[in-house]
Amino acid sequence: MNQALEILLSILLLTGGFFTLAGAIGLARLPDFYTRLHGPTKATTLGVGAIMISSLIYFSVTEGSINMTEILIMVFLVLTAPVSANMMAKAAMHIGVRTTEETRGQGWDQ
Amino acid sequence: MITTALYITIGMVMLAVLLNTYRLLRGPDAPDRVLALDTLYINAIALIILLGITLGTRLYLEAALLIAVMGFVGTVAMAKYLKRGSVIE
Amino acid sequence: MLDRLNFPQPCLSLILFVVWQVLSDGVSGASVVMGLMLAWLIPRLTHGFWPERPPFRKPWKMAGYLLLVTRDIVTASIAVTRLILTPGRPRPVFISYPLTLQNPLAISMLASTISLTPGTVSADVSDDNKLLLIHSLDTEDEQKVIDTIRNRYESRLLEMFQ
Amino acid sequence: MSLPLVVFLPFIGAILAPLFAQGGRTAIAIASSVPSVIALAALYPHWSTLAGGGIVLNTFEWMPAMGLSFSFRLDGLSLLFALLILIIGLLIILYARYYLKPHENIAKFYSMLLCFQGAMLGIVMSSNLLLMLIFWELTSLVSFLLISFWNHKQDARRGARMALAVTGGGGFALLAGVLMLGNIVGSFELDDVLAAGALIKSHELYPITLTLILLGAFTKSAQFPFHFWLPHAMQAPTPVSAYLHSATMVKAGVFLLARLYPALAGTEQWFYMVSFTGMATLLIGAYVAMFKHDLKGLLAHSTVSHLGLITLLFGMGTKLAAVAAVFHIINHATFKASLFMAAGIIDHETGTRDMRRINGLWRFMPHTATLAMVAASSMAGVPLLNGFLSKEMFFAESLALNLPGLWAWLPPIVATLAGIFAVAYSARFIHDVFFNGKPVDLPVYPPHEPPRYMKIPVEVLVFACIMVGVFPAFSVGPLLYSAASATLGGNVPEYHLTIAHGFNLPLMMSIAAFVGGLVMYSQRQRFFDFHARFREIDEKAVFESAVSWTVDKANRLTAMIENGSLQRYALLLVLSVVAVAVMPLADQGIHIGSSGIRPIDWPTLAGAAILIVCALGTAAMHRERFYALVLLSVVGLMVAMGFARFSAPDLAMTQLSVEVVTIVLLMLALYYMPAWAPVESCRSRRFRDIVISLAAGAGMTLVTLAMLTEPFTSISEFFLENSKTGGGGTNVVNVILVDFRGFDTLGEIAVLGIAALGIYAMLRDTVMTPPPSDHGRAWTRDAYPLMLQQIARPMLPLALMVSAYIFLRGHNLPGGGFIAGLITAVALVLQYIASGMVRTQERITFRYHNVIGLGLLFAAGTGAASFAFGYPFLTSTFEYLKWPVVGKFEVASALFFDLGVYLAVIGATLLALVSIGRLSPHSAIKSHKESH
Amino acid sequence: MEIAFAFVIGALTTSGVYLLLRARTFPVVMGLTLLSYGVNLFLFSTGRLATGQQPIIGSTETYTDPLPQALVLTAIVIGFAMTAFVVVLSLRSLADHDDDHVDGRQAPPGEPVSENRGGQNQ
Amino acid sequence: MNPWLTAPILLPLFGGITQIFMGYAPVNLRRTLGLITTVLLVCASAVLVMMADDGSYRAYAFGNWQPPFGIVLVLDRLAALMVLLTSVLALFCHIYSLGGADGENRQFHALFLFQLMGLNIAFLTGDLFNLFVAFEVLLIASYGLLLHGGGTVRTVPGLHYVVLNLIGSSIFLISVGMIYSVTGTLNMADLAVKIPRVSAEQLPLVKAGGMMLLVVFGLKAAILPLCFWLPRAYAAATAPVAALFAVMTKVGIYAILRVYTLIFGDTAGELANLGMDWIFPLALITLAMGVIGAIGAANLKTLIAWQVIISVGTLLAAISLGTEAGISAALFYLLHTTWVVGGLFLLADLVARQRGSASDGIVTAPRMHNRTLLSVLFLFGAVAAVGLPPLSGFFAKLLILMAAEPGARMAWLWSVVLIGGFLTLVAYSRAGSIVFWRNTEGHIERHGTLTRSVTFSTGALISAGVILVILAGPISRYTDATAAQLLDPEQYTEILETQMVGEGN
Ligand code: NA
Ligand code: NA
Repeated sequence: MNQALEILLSILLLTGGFFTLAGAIGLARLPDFYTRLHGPTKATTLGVGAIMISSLIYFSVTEGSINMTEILIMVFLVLTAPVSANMMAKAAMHIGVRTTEETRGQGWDQ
Repeated sequence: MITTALYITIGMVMLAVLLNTYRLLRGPDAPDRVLALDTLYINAIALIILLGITLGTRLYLEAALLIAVMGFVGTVAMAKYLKRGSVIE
Repeated sequence: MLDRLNFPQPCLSLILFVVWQVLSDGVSGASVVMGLMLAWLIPRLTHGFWPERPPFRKPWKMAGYLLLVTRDIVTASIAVTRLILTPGRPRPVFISYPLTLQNPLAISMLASTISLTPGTVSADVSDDNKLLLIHSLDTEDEQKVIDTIRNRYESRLLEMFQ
Repeated sequence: MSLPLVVFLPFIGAILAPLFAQGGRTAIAIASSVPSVIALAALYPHWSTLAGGGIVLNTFEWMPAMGLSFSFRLDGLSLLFALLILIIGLLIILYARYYLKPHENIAKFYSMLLCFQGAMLGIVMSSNLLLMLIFWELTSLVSFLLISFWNHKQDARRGARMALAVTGGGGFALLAGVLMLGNIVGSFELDDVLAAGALIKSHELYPITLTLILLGAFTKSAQFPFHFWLPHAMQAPTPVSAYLHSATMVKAGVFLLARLYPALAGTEQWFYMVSFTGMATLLIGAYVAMFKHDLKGLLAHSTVSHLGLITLLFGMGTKLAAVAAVFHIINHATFKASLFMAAGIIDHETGTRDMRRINGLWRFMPHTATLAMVAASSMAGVPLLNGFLSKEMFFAESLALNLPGLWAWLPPIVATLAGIFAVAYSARFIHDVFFNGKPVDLPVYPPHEPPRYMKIPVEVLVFACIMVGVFPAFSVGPLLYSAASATLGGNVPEYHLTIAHGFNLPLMMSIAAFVGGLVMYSQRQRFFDFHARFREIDEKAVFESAVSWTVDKANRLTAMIENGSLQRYALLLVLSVVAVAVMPLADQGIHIGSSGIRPIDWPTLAGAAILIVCALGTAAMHRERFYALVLLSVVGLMVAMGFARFSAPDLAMTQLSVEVVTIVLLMLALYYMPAWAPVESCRSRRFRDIVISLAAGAGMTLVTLAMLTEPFTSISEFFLENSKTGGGGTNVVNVILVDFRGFDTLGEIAVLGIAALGIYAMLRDTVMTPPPSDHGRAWTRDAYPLMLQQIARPMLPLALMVSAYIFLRGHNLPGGGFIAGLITAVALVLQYIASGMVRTQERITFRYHNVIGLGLLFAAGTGAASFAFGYPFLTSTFEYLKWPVVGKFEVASALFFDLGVYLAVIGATLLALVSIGRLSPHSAIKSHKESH
Repeated sequence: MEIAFAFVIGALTTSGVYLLLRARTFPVVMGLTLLSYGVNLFLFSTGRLATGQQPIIGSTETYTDPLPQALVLTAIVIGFAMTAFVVVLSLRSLADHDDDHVDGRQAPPGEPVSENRGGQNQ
Repeated sequence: MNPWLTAPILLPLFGGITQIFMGYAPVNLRRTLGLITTVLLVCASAVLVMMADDGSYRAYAFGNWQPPFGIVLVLDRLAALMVLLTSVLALFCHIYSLGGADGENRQFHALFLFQLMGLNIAFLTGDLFNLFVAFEVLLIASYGLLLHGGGTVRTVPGLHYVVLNLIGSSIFLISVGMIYSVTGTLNMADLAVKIPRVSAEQLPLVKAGGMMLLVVFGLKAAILPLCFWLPRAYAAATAPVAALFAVMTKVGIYAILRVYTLIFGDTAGELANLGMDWIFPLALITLAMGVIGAIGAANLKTLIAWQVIISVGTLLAAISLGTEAGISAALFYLLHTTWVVGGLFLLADLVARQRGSASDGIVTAPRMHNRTLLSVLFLFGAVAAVGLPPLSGFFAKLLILMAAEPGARMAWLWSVVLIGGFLTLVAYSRAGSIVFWRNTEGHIERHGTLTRSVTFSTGALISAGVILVILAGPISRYTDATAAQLLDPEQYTEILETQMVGEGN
């Protein structure tokens, strides 16, 4: 494996780790459920995506053949993450989870 | 270098897992816990892929694929339970 | 021609065939044969669950749309990350977005797009499919969000689906 | 050959006799007599042998390992008893023909009577102690049925149960005694036992053996303190009383004393136990008989007394006493059986047995009265009747007993006293019934003589009393000699059977008894008054209350221990495990090899920590059920990660899929359950449970640690080496599952399928009421959210694709039928969640039952296919095919097996989930496809 | 490594056993699940702990013991079937007795059965 | 390799699969096919017994894999006996069920056959883990059967039964794990070879594992204090199921007999006769508990359910004597008690059907229909169960008593068995006289009819009490030989050299 590839992989990996961590920090830190919902749907998706791409490249290089299970995983994640978020939001609105004071507007009656 | 990056990444993801677990335990509401669990599933995907890279084998990738499918259904079922009671009706 | 061979959803079959090649260890004779078989068999099996073909008018525009969304996912993630990591509280807002789209699949795609892109999550679709409830993480001006969505995503989807 | 015939004839008769029931009472009576007649005829030829002092033995093997044989023996003693049983049996059959009322089931009666006869013959003619024991218990059993012949009467049922309990219970003691005897002697054959008297008596187990055997004998022969059952057995029809409770069954006990006399008698223990029991029984029976107003009660107690007399005689241990005992057995049987029959006639004709109402019957039935008076005189010991002769011998023996000091007076005094009572109650029987004024308020009035033939049995027996009384040597001499000889093992002492022995001390005692008895009877009112001061114990009530006390206590004890609490049962189970596991570990110490412990990386440690926290959290938070469920999901996820971390990709995948399906399942159930449970158990109980679970957990920790730190080799090298070459796959785990241990997998999918079938059946008719709202909030309106519906549709083909992929690669890479099946099932479950039961079920055109069946059929069929090639079940084969264009690919039979697994998993998982889902009121699909 | 693993199994057993001793069906089911997780991990570890030695021929140089993995797989499947059954059985018991007590009894009268959906009752 | 060995497993397997498909087939077709399967099973079992009677061990290696690597079935006298015992019992239970008990659940026949498959696997398998699988198969089928027939009385006892057995399964797995972690093998013959060689450091692990295994088997066998789930569960089951369950506890007994003569037998070195010292006193206490329960029973089914526990105590007491005579006696008793108690369960149901609302309660009620026939059957059954002559119970008990060597054990055994027998006699005579004889005025409003199939099957099982006596000679010869074979486990290990078919696959 050449140097450039290693650097690329390392950057991808670290980026992935960073975004994953950021999503988790968001989940831990943000003030209410609805704001917390944003963290995982985006940051985590991207984070896992970056890690996935590095895996794809890594194995394509080391094993010399292209197997793109990672892409399929990514497709699944992208397809499902919004639906999960939607379902969880609906559940939260049904239960009447409180929003932060700053929130304008309100969820719908379920 | 890549090994170091790998370890740092694993560390970061694991930290994320710990934070998510914190949210899961902390709540306060049921949807928060479901959200944390859903995120844990995704983190688990990342961890498995990182494990695969560390071990130099692709054998674990399908486990990650499976988490992607299964975790989604689990989350949806939980959310539906919370808002609708009956998951299958 | 494809219908006569009983491919109820040619697009799906194509996707499945490609996916099989993705999954298999490289393209080989065996994987092509197997891929064809599955691409034929699975849509037949699942036809009852997904009877209608997606009403695409201009499917080729899909590629561009996907690229756009991918780019937006990246920027969205960076934006959200910045918000998460900087101190100070966000200014969240619930927005009711009036839908122009009518096709459920299209609505669903739009809602997904919204969830994956900057600072917004689709929280609900109204019972009559006319309104989309969006939760925005940090916005001062709701209208700006609505406009962005309308121009950037919904218009393209309208083009594709109508 | 003829001896078993004699024993089994009555049994055959018992089966055949009822067939004659159509022919009327006489026909069946005649049919029932046939066995006795044949048996008597069969015995006759042996007389010459016996008279010459010989014995007849017929032996057949049965269970030699057990020492049990069909061996029968005819000697003087058994002949004597056999004759009593058969002759009196014949008389009883004749008598019962007239005694039982027309509407009563005489066939059943005769049948049981014959059974009894056979069993009794079995006792006396067995030459194997175990065989004898079988017949012994059989008599208890049949007597139970005979006593309760009138089972609509409560007293009859109770009397029967009491008799069974006492005699049957004694039988168990006897069983133990006989087994010990067999143990000492090394054989159960009577010959061996009788020959081993010296060995037995000197054996250390002799005391306990003797006690157990005597317990059997005493209970059967109604000896004090077990005598109480006999009077209550008088609830039986009179033929039964006459036969069982005077002539035969109660004699079985004394027969046993006679039979085992050479083996057991002659020790101090024998003397004291037997003679004192006999003495007590003699007195108590005689005393109580005096005060019974019930005709049969009087006779019953008198029987008890006479049995005591016989026992006492055997207990004395002298040879002459034994001769007297045997003699009295004959005499008592004749006079008592006739008295019972007479009492039965009186009961039959007057409708009552109460002597206070029955008076002056002489006027109404002089013939019967005469017979009864002769028999009663014999019972009293009037000279010229048989009872006198044996009683004289008894008195003589009581004088001959050499007890130290003043004790020497005891036997003669007791004997005389008993004689006085005997005369008194006999006098009462005669005077109070046949004279003493006029009858009082008889249910049947006026009484008549019974039918002619009903008196014949009585006449025959009374005739025997007189014959023996007047011509003892002529009538009974040879029989008595031969019986006594058999009892004593050949050494018969000198004795003289004459009417009188001159004026001697025994005669004086007789005269004293006679005078005393008459005086006592004339002063009876005083004695009655005296006796009335004591509260009479109703043994039946005592027995009943003892039984109900036992039942009640047993009930309470059971309810206390087996209290229907799962928590307790589970606790017992856990404690048992902890106890048995801890013991060896504590005993020998747990060995933790330090070599095996490796350092841990911190991500793994963090994962372990999360797992531990969430596991403990599930327990701590279990009352908040949804929360606990989420925690449980994390545990499941972490376990899966652990499997991946430690080189088990297949396990990780399986665990993940199963975990999600399980959680969905639990959520389906949780819908109907309270989401939040109150505190159930008190603090101390929770503390106790925590301690116990910590103990269990600590135990597991230690065991795991001990195990992980020990070196290890296993049979798995074989699997690793042969997986590719022998099983055709590189995923060794999968090859083990579908090939090396395919049979396990077959069982496993069978379990899955059966579970689903059971679930389906269990819920088919179940109606659940789900909570109508979510704690006041209405449930959300949309059951099938748009986005979910839309995304679920493309998910299905994609997931099918993935499952096909996972399935096909399973043999070589992680995956396989089970995981693929779960993916497919989960994809379909997603359809149910997203689009609902109705829509989804409409689109599924097959029954899940059939999918399960098909899966099992595939797996089992693949296994069975190897039969066709001459290989054992589940032998696998694989072939690498090379086709043009397609290239080289592998076809393995294991794949078909795995396909079976795949199908079974889909069918089972969906059937289970859908069965629960169908409970929901929203799914109007309840009877879809099953309106059959 | 081994110590942590042992403690994990211990914790699973502890929680499982504690829940098994509860009076309601739902925690009992969860207890059974936890216990079976613990048992599966234990059975799995009888082949000892190995990293990256998955028993796929050709994927590494040395392989961990595949047999316990196959056994655990069987155990997981059987455990799944049993759990499903017991869940349904507890539902059935609930339907029959209108109570989710393991002994099927009704709640003693006068004791309010407080219900609260998970999450918002802290 | 002899394919006959698989017959007791494959027959019910394929029969059961057929039944799964036929959920909606005409009931007569389902019944006929089900019955054919059971009849064939009896025939196959008879063949196996005849084969096994030559005293050799036959092994059948699934998949043609050499033991200890693959799973083997092993046929010896004991296994054949158990299979025959089960299939005969099952045949009559099955015939009984045709009287209508199979009606409430379309899958009755499937569950029934799978239960038989599980039982037969358990008896034939030579592999410890496969024994676990067999247990699970028979348990899951038994759960289904137990809850079969609806009604609310079964759910709670069923739940207890299921939960306890699930815990038991977990313990089983832990024990298997502990044993495997030291020996590295699962094949019983191989274990018998390897257990004596376990090093001192690892001994406690195996010992603890072996003891835990004993707890599991004890739970299945229902030894005190693990027996309390049984009475209610059995009393609640429908008649043919309860009757079939008469053999369920015997699986536990079988497992104890197999594992603790073969793996932890005399030849197991340090671990020889593991836990057997415990079994004897526990067995006697179990027996006593059974007697107490029987005395206090409020209805016939409960009475008979406690009789099951009495049987277990008696059996284990005899087995734990550890002698050839003891084991042989236990096996004779096993045949007797399984069939007779099965018949009594059926009878209790017949009685219950004839007594309207009084059902099988030991209470007064108006006179039942068909009283004579039923009371005669009860008499026979009770006499056999109590152990009175001339029926089989007496001989069985006699053999057990005779098996004890003089000493303290003998004193205990004899006292408990005999006093227990006496009290059981009291219990049965009380129950019988109340149920059959103590009648109140009035008549039964609703009562069933005795069809030929139910009467025949009940009578047939109870008549085992007579048949066993008639055949006592040959049977005890067989059980003697079985006991001798069991106590000489060295031969068993020769199955490790099973000849494979051809060159392998
Ligand atoms: Na009078
Ligand atoms: Na609920």
